[in-house]
Amino acid sequence: MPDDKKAELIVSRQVLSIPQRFATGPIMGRFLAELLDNRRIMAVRAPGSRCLLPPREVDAVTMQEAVEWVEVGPEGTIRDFDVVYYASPDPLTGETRDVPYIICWVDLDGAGEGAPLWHLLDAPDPGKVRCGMRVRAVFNDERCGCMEDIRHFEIIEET
Amino acid sequence: MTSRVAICAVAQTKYEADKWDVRMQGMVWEVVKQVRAQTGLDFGDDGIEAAVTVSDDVFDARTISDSAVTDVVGAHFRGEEKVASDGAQGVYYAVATILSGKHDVVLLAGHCKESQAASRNMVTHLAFDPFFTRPVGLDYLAAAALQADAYMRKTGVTEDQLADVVVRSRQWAAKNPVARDATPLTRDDVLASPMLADPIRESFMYPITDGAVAMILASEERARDITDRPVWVTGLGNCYDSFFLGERDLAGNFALERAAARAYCMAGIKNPVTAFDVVELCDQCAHQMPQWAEGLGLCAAGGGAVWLAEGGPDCHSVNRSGGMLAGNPLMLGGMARVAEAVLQLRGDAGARQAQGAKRALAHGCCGPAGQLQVAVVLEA
Amino acid sequence: MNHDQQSCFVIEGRMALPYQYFAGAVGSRFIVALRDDKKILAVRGAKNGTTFLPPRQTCERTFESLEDNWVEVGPDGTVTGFTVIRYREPYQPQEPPYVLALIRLDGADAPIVHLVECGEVASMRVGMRVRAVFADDPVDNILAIRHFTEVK
Amino acid sequence: MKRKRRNVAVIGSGMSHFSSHREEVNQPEMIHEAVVEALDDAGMTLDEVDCVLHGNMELFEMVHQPDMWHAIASGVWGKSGLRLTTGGTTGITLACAADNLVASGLHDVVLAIGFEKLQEGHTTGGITNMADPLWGRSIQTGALTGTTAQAVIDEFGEERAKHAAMKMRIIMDEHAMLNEKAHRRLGLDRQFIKEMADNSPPLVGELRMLHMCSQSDGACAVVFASEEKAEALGAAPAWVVDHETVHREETLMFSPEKTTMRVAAERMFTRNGITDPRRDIDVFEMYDPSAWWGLDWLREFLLLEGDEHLKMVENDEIRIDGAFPLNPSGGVQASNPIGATALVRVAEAAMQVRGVAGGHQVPKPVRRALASGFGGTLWTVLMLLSREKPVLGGHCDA
Repeated sequence: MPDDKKAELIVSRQVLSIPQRFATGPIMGRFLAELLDNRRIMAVRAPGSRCLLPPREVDAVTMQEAVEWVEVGPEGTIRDFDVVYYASPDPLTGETRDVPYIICWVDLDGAGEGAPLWHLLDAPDPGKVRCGMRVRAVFNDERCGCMEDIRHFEIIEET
Repeated sequence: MTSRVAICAVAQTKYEADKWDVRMQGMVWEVVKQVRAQTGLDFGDDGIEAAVTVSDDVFDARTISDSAVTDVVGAHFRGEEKVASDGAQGVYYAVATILSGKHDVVLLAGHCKESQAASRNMVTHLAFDPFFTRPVGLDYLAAAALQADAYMRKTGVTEDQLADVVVRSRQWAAKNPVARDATPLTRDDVLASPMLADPIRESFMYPITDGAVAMILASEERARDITDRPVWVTGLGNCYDSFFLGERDLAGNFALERAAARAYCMAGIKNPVTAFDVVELCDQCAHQMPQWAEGLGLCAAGGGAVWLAEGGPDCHSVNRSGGMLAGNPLMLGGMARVAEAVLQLRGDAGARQAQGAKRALAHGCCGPAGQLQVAVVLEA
Repeated sequence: MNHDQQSCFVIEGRMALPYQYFAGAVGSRFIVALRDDKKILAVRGAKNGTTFLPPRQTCERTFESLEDNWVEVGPDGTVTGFTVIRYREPYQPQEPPYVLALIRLDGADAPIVHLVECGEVASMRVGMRVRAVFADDPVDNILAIRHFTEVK
Repeated sequence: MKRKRRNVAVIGSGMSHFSSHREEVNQPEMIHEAVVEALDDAGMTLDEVDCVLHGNMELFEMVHQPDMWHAIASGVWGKSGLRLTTGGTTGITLACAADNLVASGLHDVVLAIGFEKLQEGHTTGGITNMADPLWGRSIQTGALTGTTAQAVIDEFGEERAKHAAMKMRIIMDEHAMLNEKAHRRLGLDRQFIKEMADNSPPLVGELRMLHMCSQSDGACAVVFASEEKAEALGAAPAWVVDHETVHREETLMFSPEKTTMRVAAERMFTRNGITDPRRDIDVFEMYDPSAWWGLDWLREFLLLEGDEHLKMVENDEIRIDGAFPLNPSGGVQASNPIGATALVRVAEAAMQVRGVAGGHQVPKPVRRALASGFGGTLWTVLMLLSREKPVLGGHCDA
């Protein structure tokens, strides 16, 4: 066998994709329906426990079912945030987002401190974002019953 | 084994074609709640100390799919280790964590939602290597078809016999409240079902299924406090065969014979033909009922056709649950077998109860055409 | 589950990510020979003379190194088993129905899985002698053999 | 451990060549490199192995149940085996499982194999897939976050924090330069700490490219054996004293009082009579995915308060020749084949105990070594190894 052929190393490049049907179950289902129908952010909690947001079936700390619904937000306080400079593909769409963008953890009013909501923050100057800033959820006009029905959070300008 | 491990509680969801109204977390929580209720155990050093979970990232479309269920298996600030293989392997590992002395009480919880992916075949296709076996379109169904072809040619098992295996599965499934598919079928119905991959017809193949299983396992010392009807795991064995289908004896039982031999050696079983009151084997496909029966030593190697003809499945009380053919998700095939064996040994099997069952054999398998085989011996 | 199904729904989505697989030096040598020279190469172990196809670096049982002892096998072989694929999936190499067979190439110890083009699938039988038909366009995997066809 | 039934020892380990590019091998071939080296190191043949454990993350390479394909070179044919995966902790979960399986009496010799061929997939995309598809997957950015950096900066001031993180990074690189197996050996120069901290491209917040772990292809294999088997082989093994797994709930958002790192360390130290970890442990192989996390977690794992951990870095205490050597291998910042990474920590800790770490052997005597794994939603697994054989039943709670 000629040597030049030995050198070729074969690679197979492909996008692997499997269509999925993700069930919401009753709890996430109600959370998403409230975003869709009422622009309301709803958390759940087990009796006497912290809020869970996004809502989940069970409070991992108490191992009790989260059965009480609590309306929270749409305003809240930035607990933490990240300014992202690294572009990566969204594995649900394969699309890559423009950078920089900001992701934030928001303690929504009424949710207490155990359940910051994880979302995007729209701020004109990432350098001026600080923990503790007040923010508000901005809903899309066209909604589909998904987390992205909240387009992002925006900073409430101090007056 | 110098010491023994007991299964103290089991719970299964109803197996269904499409649990569209529940997340995987919800399925797991349903069975975790049940085993907690059965035992009265809470999580913590005096109760359930740690969890072993069973799931698969590709089926769940999720990296580290156990992170999705850490909450519902009580593993917040506790241990949780995921076996990404057939659920019988989860039993194997949970037993090891107790025999080692590391834990006394362990929760084992498995889930699989086959309906979530567009097709199960798209998932199992990805088990094949990218250059030699994926391009020709192999998946576990095609692999099972090549195995069935080899097995039927070698042993003379007929299509009618396989149809009867399916008919029998449905008859038993009608007595199992959690079975996915208990619609009665006649031999003609089965033989009228469309051919998927010769010689496998649609009704020869286990149906797409969603479900979850949970168990609580405990050391001998603790088991007595938890339940007055412990079921002891007295033998365990597993074994891998080669990957490339052409390099295996597809009609044989290289891995299963070794897995069973290990389990029987541990349990002190000399003659498997007479050793078991109940047998649950993982018949993902109808031909595997006689094939695995050979591998488990219920009949002679190559004797599957005769075994079927002589009523072997009834003589050995095989798959009174309806078996895998009645519908369990792939990842939980062996775990559901163990669960059913436990119900039988506890006398909780209702209309399908094998009277006075004292010793059971449960079998699990995994990979293309059963590349990995697991055998578990359980005793009342 | 005992709950209000009215709140439940299903969201259509997908799991999609890019991948790039490497055949490795041994696999690449096999694929390049198949693609460019229409030769089927296997590796032969020194310990017991087993000829491995697909070729590989090592024997899974003895761990002996195999990569240096290349031998040509085929292009003819014998069908040792087969199935007719009649269900449809997007990753399949051709429209069903088609024959997927175990084919032991002359000179190799164990069969590989590949496609057989035999006109009517009903004419398939074990023991059939078949010959590799190579792809016209360059293909960088086992489908550089497009399929096998009966040797009359 | 309550009453471990049998003693278990690490008697050998092996690693494949680590690199961002392994085009010349396929997945099983890369694994085989590690397995062969581990068996050689243990002085045994494949025939003596009873059971082979396998772990990685399926979505990184998108191979379903890869233990099946990998059987062509992992050595599992005809043997018992088990596949376990727990995210980044997978490698050390395999080590815990190997310990359990040998201690249980089910097997005498267990070979644990962790691997990842990250070049074959999209690592950040693969990690992002761990978030729930209904709420987190469109927001998460793999394992990249700058919040720890910001917290350290807020606590200790920008100048000191940035200097300490980059100093940590440089010490790891100095160690990697001593370890021929390490993937990234950059030769970073201490005199340019400030320039590097300011000029490395930012990924997320103050987490910069240089702070972050590498993306590696590689496999690691470790041989665990029963006491009888280990002693028959003669060489001094590294005994597994104890291990502790602390996972936590699905979300990353809830901040409990203590980290899993601190909780795992407290439990491990209490059970094993370790009152001053810096004195009682001779070397620590930490799963440090970034210099910021490594810096912050040093305080957690060693149960320190205040700025003690910063001082350890500033004073070079964590250097290989310092009072508390951290990651003499170069750590995860140097090499990170994710499914193997936490097993590499165990392998490296065991090599230090066995005195076979070669160019990166800690110069002082190593009696006890600690290894950590990180994964999931900030999960921790710890394993403690010792030169002295543990007394069975001698590590009871109470």
